[in-house]
Amino acid sequence: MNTNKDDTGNIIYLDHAATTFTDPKVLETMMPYFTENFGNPSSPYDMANVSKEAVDSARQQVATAINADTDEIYFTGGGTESDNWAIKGIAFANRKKGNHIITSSIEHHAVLHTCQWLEKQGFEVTYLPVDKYGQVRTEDVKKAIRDDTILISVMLANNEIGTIQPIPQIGRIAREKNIYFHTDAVQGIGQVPVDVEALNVDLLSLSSHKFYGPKGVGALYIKKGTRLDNHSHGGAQEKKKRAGTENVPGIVGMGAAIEQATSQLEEHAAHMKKLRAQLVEGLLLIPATHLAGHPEKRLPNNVNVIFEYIEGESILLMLNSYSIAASTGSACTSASLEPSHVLIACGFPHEVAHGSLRLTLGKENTEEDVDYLLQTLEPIIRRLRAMSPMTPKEQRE
Amino acid sequence: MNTNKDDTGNIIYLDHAATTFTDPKVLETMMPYFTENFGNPSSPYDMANVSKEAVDSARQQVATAINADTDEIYFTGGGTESDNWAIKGIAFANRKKGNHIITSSIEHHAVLHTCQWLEKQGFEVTYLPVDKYGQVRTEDVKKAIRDDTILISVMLANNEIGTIQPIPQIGRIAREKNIYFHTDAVQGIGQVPVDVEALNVDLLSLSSHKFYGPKGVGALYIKKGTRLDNHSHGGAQEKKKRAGTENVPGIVGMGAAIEQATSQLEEHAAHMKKLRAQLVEGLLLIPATHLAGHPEKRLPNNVNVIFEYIEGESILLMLNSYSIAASTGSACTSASLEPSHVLIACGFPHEVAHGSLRLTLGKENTEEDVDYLLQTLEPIIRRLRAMSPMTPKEQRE
Amino acid sequence: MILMMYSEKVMEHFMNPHNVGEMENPDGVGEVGNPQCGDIMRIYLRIENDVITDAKFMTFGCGAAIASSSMATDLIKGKTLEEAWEVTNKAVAEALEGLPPVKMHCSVLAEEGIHKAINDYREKQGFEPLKEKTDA
Ligand SMILES: Cc1ncc(COP(=O)(O)O)c(C=O)c1O
Ligand SMILES: Cc1ncc(COP(=O)(O)O)c(C=O)c1O
Ligand code: FES
Ligand code: FES
Repeated sequence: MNTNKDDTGNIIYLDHAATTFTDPKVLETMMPYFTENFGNPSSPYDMANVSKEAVDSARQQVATAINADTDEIYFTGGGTESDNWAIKGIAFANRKKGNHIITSSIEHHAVLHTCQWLEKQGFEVTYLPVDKYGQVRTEDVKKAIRDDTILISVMLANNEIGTIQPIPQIGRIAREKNIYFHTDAVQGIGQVPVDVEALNVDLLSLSSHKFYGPKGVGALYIKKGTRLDNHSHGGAQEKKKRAGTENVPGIVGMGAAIEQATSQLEEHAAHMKKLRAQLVEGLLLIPATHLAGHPEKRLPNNVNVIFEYIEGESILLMLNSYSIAASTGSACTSASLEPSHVLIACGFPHEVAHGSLRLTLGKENTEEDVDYLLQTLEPIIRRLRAMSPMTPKEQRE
Repeated sequence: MNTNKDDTGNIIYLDHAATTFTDPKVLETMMPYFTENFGNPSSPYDMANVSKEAVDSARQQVATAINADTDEIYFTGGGTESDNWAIKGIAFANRKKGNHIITSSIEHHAVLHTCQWLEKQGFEVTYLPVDKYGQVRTEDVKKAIRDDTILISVMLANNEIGTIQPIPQIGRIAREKNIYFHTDAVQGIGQVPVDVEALNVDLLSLSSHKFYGPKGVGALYIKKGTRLDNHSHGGAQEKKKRAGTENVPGIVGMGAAIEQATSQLEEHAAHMKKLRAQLVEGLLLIPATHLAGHPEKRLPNNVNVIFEYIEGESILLMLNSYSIAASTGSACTSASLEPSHVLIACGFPHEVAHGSLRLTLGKENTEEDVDYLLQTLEPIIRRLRAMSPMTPKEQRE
Repeated sequence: MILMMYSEKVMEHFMNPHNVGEMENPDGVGEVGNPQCGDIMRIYLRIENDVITDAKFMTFGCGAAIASSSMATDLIKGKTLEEAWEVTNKAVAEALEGLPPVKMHCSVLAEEGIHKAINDYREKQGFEPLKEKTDA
């Protein structure tokens, strides 16, 4: 492997949508719960009460961050589990009412593959199309609703292209029709305001490691009165709704992280938007380059560009050799056969979708990082295009 | 809150079956993966390879510990998830073959409640009885098998009474009949040898926080060729079998912990058995006291005694005020209506089961701890019995 | 988790309960609860001129049950039978500075035990037993 680091030996990390580092301050709050206050929150002695109180206070922090009641927050093992629980939980508990689910074609696989599994169990699923910016149209939602629709699940913001969906509007439709509404807010939290009341949602998924919290912990907001089955059955933890000994340090870290992320939201978003503007401006100077996703209604930290004629893995490989970490929707990276289902749903042809590059900014990034990326990337694109039989002559210099 | 600590202010922790502290050496191995090597193992750049390699090497550690192949180990969010996955995974994937499951009546709730949920989905479940020591009889297993039996799930060692089940024998029966066999080894690992070959199992559940690893991470051993559905659908992690961004620090910690636990197994078990003998001897000097579980075939660190005429919560409450942490099978602690299903299955009458006290030893416990417990407990039992209308006159001093 | 929910007062009465023990030749005895559920409470009363001059208890149960027995017997001592009848489980719980919701039934036992003991006395005296109010 090539580890031709930049002068300082630092890595320029531009893949915050994949995961973030655990903030050192967050990590500090977790430390006492590994070796000292390690009691099982369910245990009936003082020592364990420290753990229980820590979990409760993290629950309060999460609730406050999304304007929910404390007892509407349930901790899970991550965003994937939250999505699986929300969707299967509603499906199995409301099967008598109906077996139709509506979702979008650009959801995260945690939603899509869950829906596909439910199809094997006899449920019917409508996958809504999106416009070229990756937005679901509310009319499409309305049209898809049937008498037996029990759940609508549409993500708050897309993980690849950053497009923000009209969640409050879809929520209003769902509420009128008395259909449960779930949103995957894994990418949204910490980037845009997330208020369960304003969003009109019944269920909302979160994942700690996307906002400088630890990996392996997430949460599901469940509006009071929502009927859903458990995903993991067992002990009486989480008011008997989510079994398993609580990951106390992880939960404490998630609480601290979400408090920090939401209290710094405006300042953070402003920082991200500034860097994003710099980034997009520089990238679009490169010819035959397109911005994927919505021009304005997108996450402040997300940039997704498509370079025609070339393939994403080779871009990443070269960036890596200059110590830049980024992501692509190309199938070649993931060993799957298909390029990003999101870019395809937005209408990009397969060969174009292969040339995508996702750059997702984080709080530690600077203007210098963006400059370094732009300086490094431009010649990479040129080199790869010079090699590609797809590149038109005049673009090959 | 009463915190009438002992002279040193230390807590005597005798509840290791509930959870253990994370060993400081284990915690040390985890630390670099929070803030530095924080990359998402699925990401295609050098920085993330460090995470990927760390996960792979932890997988190797778990595989070695239980004599499995590395690619038969899948990381999960804990023992509960492993149990849920094993059971529902087999059930849904093999429904065409049959819909009958056999388990025991003394399983952990992660197994029992999962089976009960499957009953609601149309599966049929046989809950095998146990003898007075809490052992499943292999003849009962044989008798319960039907043509449509697709899974047998019997735990390796019980979490309340420590009784060890005849897993290799049950495994042989299952294999002869071509039925998948799962064992919940959450309590066994680190206490007794666990070898998937010798045990004849197809699936085996583990939970890291029971052997001085971190909470919120576990593993499922899945024998090659086993057909099971996913529990959490989504990304392509864990060879597409268990979706969700890997809890890298947790997984690293679990690997380090299992390596330590299994390499120190003999020495640890000897230490536990010595303390256990001291404990049992002292406890049985108290009149009208019974040892629950098997006299020999039990976990080296488990003691479960029943004190007639009194109730467990009040024992724990008094122990707590002397800084001793322990557990009970009384319904009064858990706010459930029923005392321990395990003690009831062993044939203890309800009112007797209420008087149970579980003491589970750990590596940091000493002979002095046991002495302190015995000295403290004896007068507590006397005081509570003096108050109880159930105590026969002659036992009231 | 239950421990944290116990008030100082509950712990005080649990660790050092008042009025523990059997009473020789009580004027009224009431036993309530069910050992299967893990609780039995027996209340003894000494009664002179319709006034409770002494009360004792024997309890098999959790911390809340023992503390409730202790507090309830404290509360009724010196009261007339009529006054003692009005000592509700809520009064016992309040005197204990609150009980966790899941433990309220333990204080109900105390109320019922007192009622049973009073009725035991009434019946021995040839009076009709008083009726339980059904709002506990
Ligand atoms: C036998 C057994 N199985 C499963 C579990 C569940 O493990 P966890 O709480 O880590 O999910 C436990 C522990 O609580 C256990 O003792
Ligand atoms: C939109 C979205 N949903 C769900 C997930 C799954 O979260 P996790 O990997 O933490 O389980 C992710 C991240 O991978 C995501 O971006
Ligand atoms: S060109 Fe090699 S995997 Fe796509
Ligand atoms: S006596 Fe069982 S809860 Fe109080």
